[in-house]
Amino acid sequence: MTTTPTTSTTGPGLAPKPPGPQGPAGPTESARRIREIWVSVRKPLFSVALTLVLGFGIVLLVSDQPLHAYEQLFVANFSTPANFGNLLMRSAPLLLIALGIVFSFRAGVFNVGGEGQLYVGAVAAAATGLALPGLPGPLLITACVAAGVVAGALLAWIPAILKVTWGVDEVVITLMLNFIAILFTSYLVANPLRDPEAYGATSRMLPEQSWLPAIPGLPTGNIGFVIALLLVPAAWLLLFRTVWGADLRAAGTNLRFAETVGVRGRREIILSMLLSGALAGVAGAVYVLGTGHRFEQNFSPEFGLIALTVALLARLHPVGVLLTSLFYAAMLNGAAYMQIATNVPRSLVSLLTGLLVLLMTVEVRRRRRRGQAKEVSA
Amino acid sequence: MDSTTTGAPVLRLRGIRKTFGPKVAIDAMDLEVTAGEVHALCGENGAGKSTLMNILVGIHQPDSGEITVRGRPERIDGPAGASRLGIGMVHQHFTLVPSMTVAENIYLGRQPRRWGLLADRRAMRRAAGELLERYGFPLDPDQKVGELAVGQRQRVEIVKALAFDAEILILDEPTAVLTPAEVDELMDVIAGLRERGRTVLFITHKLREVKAVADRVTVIRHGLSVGTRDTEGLAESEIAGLMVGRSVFMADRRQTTAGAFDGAPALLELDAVSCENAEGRRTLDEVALTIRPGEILGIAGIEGNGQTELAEAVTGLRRVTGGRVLLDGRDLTSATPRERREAGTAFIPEDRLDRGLSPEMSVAENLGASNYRRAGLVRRGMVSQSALRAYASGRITEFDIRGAQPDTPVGTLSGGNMQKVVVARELAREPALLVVAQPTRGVDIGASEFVHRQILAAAGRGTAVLLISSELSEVLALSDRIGVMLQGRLVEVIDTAEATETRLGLAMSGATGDGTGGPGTDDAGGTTSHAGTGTERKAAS
Amino acid sequence: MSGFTSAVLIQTVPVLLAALAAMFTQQARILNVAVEGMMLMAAFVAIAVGQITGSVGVAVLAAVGAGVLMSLLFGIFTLRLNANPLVAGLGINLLAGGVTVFLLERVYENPGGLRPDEFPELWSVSGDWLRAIPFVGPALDGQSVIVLLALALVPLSWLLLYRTPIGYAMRAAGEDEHAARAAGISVGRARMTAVLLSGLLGGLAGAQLSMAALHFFLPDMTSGRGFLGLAAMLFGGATPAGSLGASTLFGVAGAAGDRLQGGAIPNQLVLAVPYIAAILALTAARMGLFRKIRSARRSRTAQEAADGVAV
Amino acid sequence: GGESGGGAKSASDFDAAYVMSDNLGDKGFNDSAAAGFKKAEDEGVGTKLLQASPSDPQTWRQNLEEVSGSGKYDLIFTGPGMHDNLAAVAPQHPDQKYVFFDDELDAPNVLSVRYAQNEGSYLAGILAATASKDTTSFPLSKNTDKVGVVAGQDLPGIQDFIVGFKQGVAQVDPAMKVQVSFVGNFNDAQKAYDLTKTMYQGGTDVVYNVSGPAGLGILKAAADTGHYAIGVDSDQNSLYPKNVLASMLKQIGTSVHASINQAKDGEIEYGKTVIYGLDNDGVDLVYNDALVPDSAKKAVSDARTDVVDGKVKVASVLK
Ligand SMILES: Nc1ncnc2c1ncn2[C@@H]1O[C@H](COP(=O)(O)OP(=O)(O)OP(=O)(O)O)[C@@H](O)[C@H]1O
Ligand SMILES: Nc1ncnc2c1ncn2[C@@H]1O[C@H](COP(=O)(O)OP(=O)(O)OP(=O)(O)O)[C@@H](O)[C@H]1O
Ligand SMILES: [Mg+2]
Ligand SMILES: [Mg+2]
Repeated sequence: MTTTPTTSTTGPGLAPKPPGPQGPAGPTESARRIREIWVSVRKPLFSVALTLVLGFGIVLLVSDQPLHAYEQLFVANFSTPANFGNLLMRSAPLLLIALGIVFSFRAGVFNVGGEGQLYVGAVAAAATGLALPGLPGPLLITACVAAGVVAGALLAWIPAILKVTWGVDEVVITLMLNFIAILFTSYLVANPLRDPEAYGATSRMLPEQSWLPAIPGLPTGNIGFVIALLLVPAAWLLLFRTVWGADLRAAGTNLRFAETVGVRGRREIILSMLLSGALAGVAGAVYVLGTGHRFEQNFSPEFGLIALTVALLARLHPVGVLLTSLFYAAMLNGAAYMQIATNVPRSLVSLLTGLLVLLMTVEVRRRRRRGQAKEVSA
Repeated sequence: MDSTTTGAPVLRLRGIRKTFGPKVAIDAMDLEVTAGEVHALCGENGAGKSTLMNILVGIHQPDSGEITVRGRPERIDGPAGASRLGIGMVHQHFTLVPSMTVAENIYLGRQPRRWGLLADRRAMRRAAGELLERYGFPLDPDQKVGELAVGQRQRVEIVKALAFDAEILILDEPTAVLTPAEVDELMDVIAGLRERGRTVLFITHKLREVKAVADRVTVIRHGLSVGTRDTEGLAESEIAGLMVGRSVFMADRRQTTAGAFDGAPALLELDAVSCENAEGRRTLDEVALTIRPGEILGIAGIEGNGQTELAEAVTGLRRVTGGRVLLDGRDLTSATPRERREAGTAFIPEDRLDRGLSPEMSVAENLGASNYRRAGLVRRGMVSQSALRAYASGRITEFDIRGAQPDTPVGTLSGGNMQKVVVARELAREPALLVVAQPTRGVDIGASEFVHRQILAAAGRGTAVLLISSELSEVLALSDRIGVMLQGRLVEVIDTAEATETRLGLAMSGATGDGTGGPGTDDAGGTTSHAGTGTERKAAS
Repeated sequence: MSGFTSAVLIQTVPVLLAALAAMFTQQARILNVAVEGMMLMAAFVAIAVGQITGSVGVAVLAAVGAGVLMSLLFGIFTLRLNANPLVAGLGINLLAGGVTVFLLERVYENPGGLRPDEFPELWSVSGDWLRAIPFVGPALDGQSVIVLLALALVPLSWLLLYRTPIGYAMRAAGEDEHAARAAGISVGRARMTAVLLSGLLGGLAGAQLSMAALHFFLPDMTSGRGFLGLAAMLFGGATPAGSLGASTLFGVAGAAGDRLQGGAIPNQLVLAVPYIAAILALTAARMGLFRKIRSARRSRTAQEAADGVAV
Repeated sequence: GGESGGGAKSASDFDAAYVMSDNLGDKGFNDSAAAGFKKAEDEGVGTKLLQASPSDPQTWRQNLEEVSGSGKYDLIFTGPGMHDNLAAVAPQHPDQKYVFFDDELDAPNVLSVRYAQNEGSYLAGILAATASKDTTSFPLSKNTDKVGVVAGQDLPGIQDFIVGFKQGVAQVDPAMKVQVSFVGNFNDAQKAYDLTKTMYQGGTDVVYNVSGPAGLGILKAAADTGHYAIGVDSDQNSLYPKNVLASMLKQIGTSVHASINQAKDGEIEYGKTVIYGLDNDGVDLVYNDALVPDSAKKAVSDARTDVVDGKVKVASVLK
């Protein structure tokens, strides 16, 4: 490239000019997209493969039927419609919470409070369902989900407002709020919401019209997953195709820059957290309305934590979140089938999950390194 | 050591190559530095100067090539190794730890020890004190670096580099952040080092400095040396030509007749605007000024005298505690940055990585930020990606943003090209008011020239420009009128025709010659500027 | 009174050790949520090794070793493999939970825990000199060596951090990576040292938890103490004295909470007291700091902190 | 645990599965059940124990569906927390037989088995109060008129222990105070230890452990401070023989073993509920004979007789 003197002294126009020499043309454009996608998925794929290989090594050590065990881990999920439905139901909360996390992380807020937001969302949905038993189904479902949204968003609002007002570290606040939210919901379920008939710590059963209908053909899967699925393209559009999304990401990467170009950074941070909490709240509501039909005290096997890794493994991309949450769900449910069919102990699964989480993150920062990426811990 | 015969190369580089992924930062670089000389390095932004110097101190490892120090081939594997070879460096961006003291910073990474385990702080303090004294720097070894002014920090950097008898001292753009007075002092320091027999490698974009202090100059272009010359008898334009491969237009003085804007209605009007910091100290003190459409008002001043606050007060990034900001007659005093931008304000901030850009986001998104709707990139509520890419490509071509594709993360561009992205974005708004702070800091002459042209062109289209620069030549070259900031006050506003560097320099320092200003500066400022301030006050009220 | 002081002390020490652990990494600019996992692993190893060897010293050393090993893993992932410290830390915690239960199940055939019939008593310290210390003296009497060690570690880690070359290196690596590198400090090594130190302290915390009073291990027995330590450290401004102060505050909140039990306040809310205290304390600390930052001269890092970009 | 590794049905002539809502190793409910299965396994029954995370209801359901659908098992056992799941799954497999522990479900193919932990706890309360008052027989007591319970979580099943215990204490001395503290979970033994110590420091004579695994911390605190405690779930008397007065047991293993044998012989009446209480030795208090003198045993056994004879009705929080 030779240097040519710039002669333009006229002001740059605002209308988009025809693409310059390096402008994209039809076929190269799609090739570029494909390459881009490949580049973005190959490292996570490598992590997954690595985890599976390591996991297999461990299964090899502890099981006399390692192949059978591993087959169960994946194949059993698809062997019957019921199992497939279970898979979808397992991924729904992960998907919803992780989508929310994508928004908060993209806005530069490290919301680790998915678990707590999930719990308050679930308890609010349950309380609403119990308080308004007379409402017709669609209305009641809407009210319950709305309650979950509000509760989750409110809980997320606390760290957001503390962060923008005084710069209080949101990681610790959201972690602490998880403990508080779980204790608070356990108080509710042991007292005002308690089902006196039940032997466990559960709320009363929600009226039947509030139960989410099943997906046709999948007796164990309900439309909660469909809701989550529809939110994927919506989140993608919002994040990558709207001005608001661009503003949010600007605030997340450089708040002072965002402020300078007129982005209302604080507002975007709060909004992203509200959205994040709301989605976790929806996950709680979907669980209550779709799976539990009541609030159970210990209903979450740390969905919030797993969703965090789902979001990061997906490189904070909604489409990636969909794939990753399905993968995790397959792992978690497959582990149960593995336990049923073989003598591989259940604890191996938590071990593998930890390993997976660790290995997955290896790639996450790679992309953040370009430019002066601010570290999470900064 | 000091008595090395001149002419013997103390440092020789042969065929140095360094790539960052696909990017070739240094191609095949040769360089020879003679013992005891001051050797300047010039080149466009991104030419590879800093990278080369970082190789010399072992921060980067070259992909290939040979480094010879005092005739012996060496592998430099880190700053400690470089220090052993007598090479010290003052980086382009300061490498000091603000929470530590001057002494602690000087001995960071190589503290003298006590009982093998503890750092011997007393020894550090004493030795630092001696060093500071030896080089004549009046600094307190116990002061926290974070509390020092920029010029003082740089001295700490220099002492740090020299602390271990560095024979070769590398200074990477040391003058970019200094005031004219500080630059002069630095030149003296460099001359003093040469007298002590040190070799100095000195990177700068300012050709005047090359002429002033260097014995020889090497020009780098695209990672290659394009030649080394004696500065004796060398014309600045010749260096510039070597750097950019063409002759450059050096903005001189703006040719506007005095009073050309008299009588025109003010576009921007500040009415006794004040800002306070949390301690209640006024950082901006009843500043009154007006700028008319097409007019460029330059603000000169030593950094830290309220220029940043002024820019931020005008753009809404800082809350004002008194006075009014009027744009085209509209009171915007309590408007948010967003509202002010919508009202026609554009802002090129002083620190592009801080406020100007989001390094991780793509060039296209940095160009698009705040312009999406304006530039017609939003279709049915969505940002059209093809339109955005086309728009970005257009700006890249038009502003000659080197090394950029629409998808390139902005953070990987060189400083000058980053600056062009900011300028392109802000000018695309066709602003009524353009606030520009330090537009060419660290920017090479080619790019500086370009940015200057753009600012002039904007003014030509009727934009009112508030230009803040600590670079007197820049202010003089572009402004119609020039104001001087001192301790938060606008102490003097004069027509450019009446301005000279000396006069401005005096006003900037409060006419006492004391860079930090003293209690008596108000009176002194008044004596040199009563006419200017008087008219300005009148115009404002 | 002494009963209360001693209850506070017992509740403070694991949190304090966790806080000090997180402090070293924080000074090197790594948010360490993995302390919880380091503690858990150490707690397990302490009991397992103590059972086999019957030696307190070996058990403590092994626990510390286990903590260091976990931290090494954390360090490798975050520092060498560029993993996000937040997620890698949570991954370490999951892994520690998984590995301990897995071992309990495979090796001890009892996933519920490990309780040796015989377990050596952790050395305790007592004496007139100890009782003579004002206020805390009586409470200190008869406490485990780890309790005393933890208190001694407050000034010791101050010394390490602020008075030794390695401390300077860690702080420089945390505050300005480029400056550290330019000063010839190996940033990676400095950070790794900080991480390993945190493993050491986390290991001690775990040993204290399982060895001091209980003499057995249960899955998840750390129950969030690592996280509380993290909060205490942040509240204490990542300094040794601050960490001590904040941990003590949480210890007081915990001990006071224990005394509130059985009263009119629902037990779940009483149990939330330390977490609520942590949030309030952190907020209060930031409010104070915020005021200080705003009044400080405008420096870029300070501004970032005020904007909440950096911790 | 005894696992037959998914072998075909032909491997044994009777196969039983236990779908848990928790892990083994709780030294309580599940371990006790597992002991029953082990005994059955030694007698040639094929068994499969399915553990699950205590906070993962979806896996519990999944496991129940999977074993119900497999058709491999003659009898499927399941327990606490499984009510809704069993209510949904059992009707879909009308030919599959189930035993449902510690809860009740009205379904034709389900036998419900309940344990009267309130009755066992009632005896524990009698013993605790007696021990507190009788300082000569119980030298560690100080007749403070205070006893306590340290419980895991505030759950209905746990409250059932507490009401029974309180009633037993009140039976001995209505003026005696019963202090109740909660750990918040069943794992934090250190917290249990701290809470118990606090109680003893506040003058409590005897503490009843209702904290599952974390309860080991309660017993340790008793040993460290020289006080009395009462164990639970398994025979914990030998853990700290100088301090643990007795342990309250739910004989789940016995009932498992009995159910399997009855099922083999076709004697189970599905659709019914069996209550294991004091009258049929489903719950019991086992003494630490070295600590509990006959006089105290007498007081307890009198109380037991009253309950068995129906003279005293022990309250329950469960329906
Ligand atoms: N993890 C992923 N899984 C599936 N598709 C992906 C993934 N990451 C990116 N893509 C696809 O690649 C394309 C490019 O991504 P896009 O530019 O929208 O976001 P990005 O590059 O991930 O975000 P950023 O703005 O942070 O660079 C998208 O159209 C998206 O569909
Ligand atoms: N760490 C890095 N990763 C990728 N590219 C880099 C890195 N460091 C420098 N570069 C690239 O190498 C080239 C040379 O950069 P260098 O900093 O040496 O330029 P320079 O001559 O010092 O420019 P300036 O005058 O702006 O300081 C630039 O294109 C820059 O973008
Ligand atoms: Mg440079
Ligand atoms: Mg530069």
